[in-house]
Amino acid sequence: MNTENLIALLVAAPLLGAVVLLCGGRRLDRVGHWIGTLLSALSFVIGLVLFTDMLGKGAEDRSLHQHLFSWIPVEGFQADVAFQLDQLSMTFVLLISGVGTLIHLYSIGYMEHDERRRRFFGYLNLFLAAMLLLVLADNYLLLYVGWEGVGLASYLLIGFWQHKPSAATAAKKAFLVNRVGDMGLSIAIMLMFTTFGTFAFGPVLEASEGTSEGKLTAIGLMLLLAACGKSAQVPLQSWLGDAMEGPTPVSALIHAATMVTAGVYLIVRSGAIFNGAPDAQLAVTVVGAVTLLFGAIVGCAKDDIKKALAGSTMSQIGYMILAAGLGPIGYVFAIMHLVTHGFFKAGLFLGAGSVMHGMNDEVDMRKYGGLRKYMPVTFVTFGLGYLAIIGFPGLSGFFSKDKIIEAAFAKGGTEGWILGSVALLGAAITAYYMTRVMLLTFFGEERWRHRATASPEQPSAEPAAETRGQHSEPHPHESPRSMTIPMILLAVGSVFAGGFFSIGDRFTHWLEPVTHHDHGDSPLSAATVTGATMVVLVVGVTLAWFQYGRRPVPAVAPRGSLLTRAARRDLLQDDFNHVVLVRGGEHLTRSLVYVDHTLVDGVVNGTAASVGGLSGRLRKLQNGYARSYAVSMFGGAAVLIVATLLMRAV
Amino acid sequence: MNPVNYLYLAALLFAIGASGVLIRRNAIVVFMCIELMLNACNLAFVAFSRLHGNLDGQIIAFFTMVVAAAEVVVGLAIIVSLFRSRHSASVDDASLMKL
Amino acid sequence: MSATAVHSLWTTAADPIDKIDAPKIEYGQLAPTLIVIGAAVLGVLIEAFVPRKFRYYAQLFVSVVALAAAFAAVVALAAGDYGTTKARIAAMGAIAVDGPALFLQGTILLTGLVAIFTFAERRLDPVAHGNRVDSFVAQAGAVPGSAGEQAATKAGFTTTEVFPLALFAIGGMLVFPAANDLLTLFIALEVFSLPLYLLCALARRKRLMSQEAAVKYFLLGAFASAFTLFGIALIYGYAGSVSYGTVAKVVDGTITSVDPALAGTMGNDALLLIGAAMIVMGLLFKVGAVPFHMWTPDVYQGAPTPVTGFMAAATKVAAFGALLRLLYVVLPGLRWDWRPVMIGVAVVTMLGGAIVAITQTDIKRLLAYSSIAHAGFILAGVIATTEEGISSVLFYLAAYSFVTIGAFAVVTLVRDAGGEATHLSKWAGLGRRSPLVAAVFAVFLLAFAGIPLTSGFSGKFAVFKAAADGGAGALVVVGVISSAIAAFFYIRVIVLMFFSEPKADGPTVAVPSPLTMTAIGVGVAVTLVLGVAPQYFLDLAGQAGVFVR
Amino acid sequence: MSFPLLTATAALPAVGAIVTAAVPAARRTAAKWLALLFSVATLALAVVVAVRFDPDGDRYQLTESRSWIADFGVRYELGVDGIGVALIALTALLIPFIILAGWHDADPLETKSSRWRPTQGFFALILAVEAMVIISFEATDVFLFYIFFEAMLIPMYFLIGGFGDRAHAGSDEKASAQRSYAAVKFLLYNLAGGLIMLAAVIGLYVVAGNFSLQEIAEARANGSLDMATNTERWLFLGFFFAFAVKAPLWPLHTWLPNAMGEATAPVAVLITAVVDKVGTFAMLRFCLGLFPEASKWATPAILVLALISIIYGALLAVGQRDIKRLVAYASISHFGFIILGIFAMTSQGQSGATLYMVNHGISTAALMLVAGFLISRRGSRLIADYGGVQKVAPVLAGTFLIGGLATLSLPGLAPFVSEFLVLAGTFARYPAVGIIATFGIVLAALYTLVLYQRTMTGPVKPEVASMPDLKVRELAVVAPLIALLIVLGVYPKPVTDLVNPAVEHTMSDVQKKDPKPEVEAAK
Repeated sequence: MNTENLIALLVAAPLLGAVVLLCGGRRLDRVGHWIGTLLSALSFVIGLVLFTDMLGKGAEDRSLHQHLFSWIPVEGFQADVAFQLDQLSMTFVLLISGVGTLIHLYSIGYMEHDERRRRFFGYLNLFLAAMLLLVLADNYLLLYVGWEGVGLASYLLIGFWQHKPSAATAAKKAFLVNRVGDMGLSIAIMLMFTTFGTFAFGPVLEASEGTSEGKLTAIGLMLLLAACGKSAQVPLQSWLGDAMEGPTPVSALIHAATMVTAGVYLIVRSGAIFNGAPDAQLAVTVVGAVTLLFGAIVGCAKDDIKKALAGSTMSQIGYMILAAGLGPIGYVFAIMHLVTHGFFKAGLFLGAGSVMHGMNDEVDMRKYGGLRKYMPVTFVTFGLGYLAIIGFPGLSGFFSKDKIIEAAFAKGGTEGWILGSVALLGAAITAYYMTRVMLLTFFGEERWRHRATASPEQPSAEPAAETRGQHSEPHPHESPRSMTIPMILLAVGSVFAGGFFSIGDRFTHWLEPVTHHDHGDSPLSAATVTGATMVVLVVGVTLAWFQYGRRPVPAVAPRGSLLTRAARRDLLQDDFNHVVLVRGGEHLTRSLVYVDHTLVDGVVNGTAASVGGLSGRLRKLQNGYARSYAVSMFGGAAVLIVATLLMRAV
Repeated sequence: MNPVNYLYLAALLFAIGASGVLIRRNAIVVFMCIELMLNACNLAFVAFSRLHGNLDGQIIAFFTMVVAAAEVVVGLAIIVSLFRSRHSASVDDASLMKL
Repeated sequence: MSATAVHSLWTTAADPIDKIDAPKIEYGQLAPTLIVIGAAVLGVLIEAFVPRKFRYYAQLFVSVVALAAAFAAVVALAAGDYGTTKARIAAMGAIAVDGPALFLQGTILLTGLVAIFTFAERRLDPVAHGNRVDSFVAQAGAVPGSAGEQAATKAGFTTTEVFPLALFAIGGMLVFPAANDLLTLFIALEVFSLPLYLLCALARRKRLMSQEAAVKYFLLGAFASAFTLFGIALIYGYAGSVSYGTVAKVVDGTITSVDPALAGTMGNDALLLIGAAMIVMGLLFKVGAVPFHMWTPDVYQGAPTPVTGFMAAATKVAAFGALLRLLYVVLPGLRWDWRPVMIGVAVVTMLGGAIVAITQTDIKRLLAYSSIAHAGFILAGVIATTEEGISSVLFYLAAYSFVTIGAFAVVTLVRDAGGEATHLSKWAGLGRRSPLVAAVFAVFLLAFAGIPLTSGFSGKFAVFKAAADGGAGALVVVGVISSAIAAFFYIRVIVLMFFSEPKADGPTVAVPSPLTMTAIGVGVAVTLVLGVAPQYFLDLAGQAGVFVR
Repeated sequence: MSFPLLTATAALPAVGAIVTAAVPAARRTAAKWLALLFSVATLALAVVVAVRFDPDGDRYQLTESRSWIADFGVRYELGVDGIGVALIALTALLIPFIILAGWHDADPLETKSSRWRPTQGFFALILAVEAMVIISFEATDVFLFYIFFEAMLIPMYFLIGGFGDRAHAGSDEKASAQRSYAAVKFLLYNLAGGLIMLAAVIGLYVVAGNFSLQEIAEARANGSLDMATNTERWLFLGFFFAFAVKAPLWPLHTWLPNAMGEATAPVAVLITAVVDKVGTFAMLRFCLGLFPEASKWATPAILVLALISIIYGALLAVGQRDIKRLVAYASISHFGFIILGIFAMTSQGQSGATLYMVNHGISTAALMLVAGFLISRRGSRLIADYGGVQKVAPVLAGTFLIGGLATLSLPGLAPFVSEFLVLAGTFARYPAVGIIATFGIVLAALYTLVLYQRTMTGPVKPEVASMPDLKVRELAVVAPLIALLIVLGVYPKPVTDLVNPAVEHTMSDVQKKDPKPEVEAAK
């Protein structure tokens, strides 16, 4: 059989799951979660089959193509439903379906007490389908479908606990901010349509060689806008923090491992366009650099464990975007870091989830402490993930991040220096805040003792909490196997993936046919960079240890410096949005409603009223006196006569 | 004497009649004024007939008189019935219907 | 002028004449008019000789038969091509028998027939002292509310004179649009006006208002006809003749004057223009054009509703017929003088009628103002000064008269203790009480508003089309605007009937006899037929669109 | 002459209207079933029309032509092109759902006298509207079109004014007052537009001498009829004004929120999903077909107005407190898109616009009808009176969400296809306009999600605590619509194939060519 026909099944399987689970009704409640997990596993298996098949082929003819049907055929505008599976997509397929399956597994235990678990799995499957569609599409419009599809899924999942206003708001916010990004994507597609007359990857990327830089820059910037929205890059990052309102598995899968990396995919996929548009590339790198610092700083200040991790996610994706902005030097490393990050960040989130699970859904790290002996598995897996992300030598993060920093320097020129040093600084801060998380959670005194966990000003996060004894001292305990197994597997991944990829530049060769790769000439030797990384790493860790390891941690966060306070508020970005966009928007709409009523409507009503008034006045002439009628007749006659005579005169 | 003067006289009478209609309150008087206007017309007809030297005008004058008589019959009938039911022949009192 | 000429005039007139050649009258072609007038005279005799309890039936019989016969005669004449090829001037030049005349006479006769039905309606008013009564006063002479009146009512008197009166009026109306000299025009005017004055005074209820309406109508009517007469005098002075043909010739200069000797002194355009203006003014009064419209609302309101319907429909038809003939046959030479003036009148009439109607609170007054607005629309067609203009006006008149008479017939049905409940507030929620009546009235209102698929739309379209073709595009725009305004108050009534809650003391809808039902039925039928499939009647009007000269 | 299929399609609902109206007062249910029966039969006929229609055949097919009013140069000429077929299908499709959704909306309150038969009237009027809408999609004679374009107002007017929803149970007087205000406003706006159009129609006759769309178009093409530039512009404006009121286009839109707010949900759907489409359809067929030059002349101004409608409508939707008014303003925004697509004068734009008419019809129907079910349960139209509904009525909430997502044109649902086509088509010729219009999609997300959040999510309000979920009848109304939304979103090809050739014709009417992509242009 020819394997490309399998591609559609990759998407179909989870989609089927979603349909069945969402339309199935209550009778599926008992088995729903298994259906979901199995179907996602199925698509992972298919992925593996295709993968092995692909490995069997030569590097050049690995790209598969499947054309299903013509979607929107209009004069001069042809959009097809067709899939393209090359090494890049393949990487994503495996990551998405693999991690996705693990997290399905995890959720079975995690959502056990939620009566709407079936729907939850339906949403998860819907997400998988959309995400796979996104990475498998062979043209930008179909990609757009997946793009919005994952947006919808994330909307549904963030707001899964809709009865919580905060959750509903967060979901709405996420969707809206993403919509702004989507605007970018759709404009980009229109630009492609007007420039190339098509928006299928193949033709567009080929044609982009010989197209004016201006056009390419425009397209590139629009794509960047889209990427910012989806990947929570400055200035559209504000939604990611709130997205943590969603159940933790969601945060792990969507807001750490897969969806948020779609932006990176988009940029790498559109490499040819960016290669032709240096300015756009520069913009990308800048965004990446800024975000990686931004995220890191925010991550340092948060006491909410998930929010801290969210900050870190932001910053790590910043690395990827930065790398992607570097062009052929960086593409491969961007993806590589993406994959490794997928492993360890997912692992970290699951770990955090497991902690919350054991702590009555407490999220404030200041109320944790010394948990390592209560939940050993979690501790170990989380620890490994921690080491991986800070780039401990030998673990995944070490390889991937290191490469990116190198590449940043390799960009050359002052830009190279600036970017490189920013990346380094980022590494230091990463080490700092992750150590902080680690210490606050697993080491130090057990701050959760003798204290009602859910403090009134912080309402407990999840409804399940109501079933488990609230306001009583928590009894930290290890999570069930269904939860721990995925964590372990992910931990394994986060330990070895990096090494596996890097040895003999496997990953580079694997991706090269798609992304092309060249080694820029770095002003610094690889060794120097690595050394520098190590140094900053140590600095970061020790700093953290001095602050949180040695001294006891206050239960309520100290006021802190101006920066700290700003960082706690996401560097005031939200406040800005609130004041400028929300308030401003409200005023605008209110005034418009007023205008519509008084002005637009008023003009018409006014005319009507004035006619009525005129009528009322003319009516007075009809005063009932025969003589005044006679007067009007007489006058009329006079006018008639005079007018007739005048007509003759003139 | 220039026959055109008869026309001026006719016009004058017509104007007097018309202004009477506009000014006087008593329905009977108003009606008489209208009769005056009709007679002004008659005068005009006769004068013209004389000027043209054909008899049409004079014949019309007779018709006019008949019509006037008929109007008197109808008019008086109406006015009298109005007077009997209101005990007033003032056209201004008859203003139930207005606006 | 020289004294000798005058002397000779007298002498020739004084000479003994041995034989008089009798005037030549084409009785056949004048049949419609003669039948109606004859029937009217017969009606008078019936009043004189037939015992009271039979009069009503006798009168009804006579009038219906007469009108039907007259209509048959008209049809026969039309079938005999008198409307087209054999069109001629009859009765020694006094009356024209041609397309427009026949078409309008036919319309008037049918309207009159329907009107007679509403006159004869005797089921609406509550039975008084054991005998059914129509909507006319028991004894016109009796003082309202006096013992005499009660006695008359008890005795079961009814004013059956209304039938001959109506017949006389119809007779006059038949002549009016056919009149071919100014004298006939004037006589016809009076012949149909005087009976109408009387009919206005004969309402059974609200007699004071009825009498007041009569007085106003009479005085103002007489006033107007005085103007007309003086205008005629001036025209006569200008042209030396009152015959349409001759005057027309003089106007467009084919002959200077009947008496060449006088051309110098008399061929004075001032006479012509003033005279024309005054005659036109008299006609505009009859059609109720602004600023000669002010009698309309009061008279429409005060008169007995069947009479109002009759007036509103038939008078307009007759008067516009006369106006058309005057402008198209006598004064085409003056077109460039009167056209702008008439455009002005049309504009103020359309707008004035529509605007003032908005704030009316009495259904009859409302319809009065709407009739004024419609007069404006018809004038737009008159102004077209094309053959198409004539036929469009004819069509519009036919369409309009049936809608009007039907609408007023419906008004007679909605009654409360004080007789007809004409105040709009009383009509609230009528659609809930009796959907059928309300629906029928809604149809008439929509026709007035000119909504497609009703005769109102066809007529309006025809007229506006003619006006636009005749180069009066501006008039079309004004017409459209005033239609929009007018739509507002028609809609208001519909809202009132259907969407507002019925009042507790609301009026009841009397169940009429077949007579009124026929009237309303005919109205609805014509409205819809002329709205959906007007082609046949448009053809009719089109063929009838030529005046004989 | 072959069987007059188009006449039959239009006549069937008309007959249905008469029959339904004639049902005696007591037999209310019978009337309902009759109405449903007739509407379904009409749908069947419409399907036949769609099948008999050959997209690649002549421009106008299934044509009929009889003389009607020779004096006015009016003929009874019917004929459909792809656009007409699509819209007839839409109409015929929606009416059964509208009837089904309004099943109980017109059950008389006890206070009414026995002779008052609202139920029969309600359904008869709906069928009457259907008949008139269908024939105005079929008419190829301007006058014939105009007649039904106008006559349509009357039944609509009674539907709006006569059958407001039972939302505010308390102040019935006030309610009926607002209702009749809305009805009158609707009628006067559209009547005014229609009358101005009447002037233009007459003008057209004076210029062209007949009303046949094809004859006039031919005459213009072969130069035997040349309008003076100004004449053409005035006539165009006369026509466009009427259509812009109906569509409705800013600033002539204010009647729509009142009408949709006061009318029952099914009637509101009838207004925005069916009747208003006649306006946009007529722009495409008559404005472009009869006055190509003037259309091109007016394009800039119209594009600006369309843009304003898009943004303005969306912003006002955000500001609404009343669910139905919100949907109304959303529709205004969407009509902006449609008009944008029509006057972008690219084949993508116009195909998109046509597709948009269909999709918007379905999506609004879905959203509005569910909203109607919601309102009928709680008896209030105010968003503030709801909250947490998804907890008690998940299915209702779900369908509502899908309707909303369709409204914000989520990819995968039908509206996305049309909206993107419109945007791309506009962008191809007027990039700036295209970009500004794109902001509309963000705002759409805003008002939809805000509506959903305020009504469906959050803690359960006590008033909605006992709210039942969708009944079978209601589900039967919503489910097919949603299915259709998905199908047309994934596989719109059947419709596009139907529409494309027709759009090519309109493009040739205005003698416009699609702008070539730069890369090709370069070569």
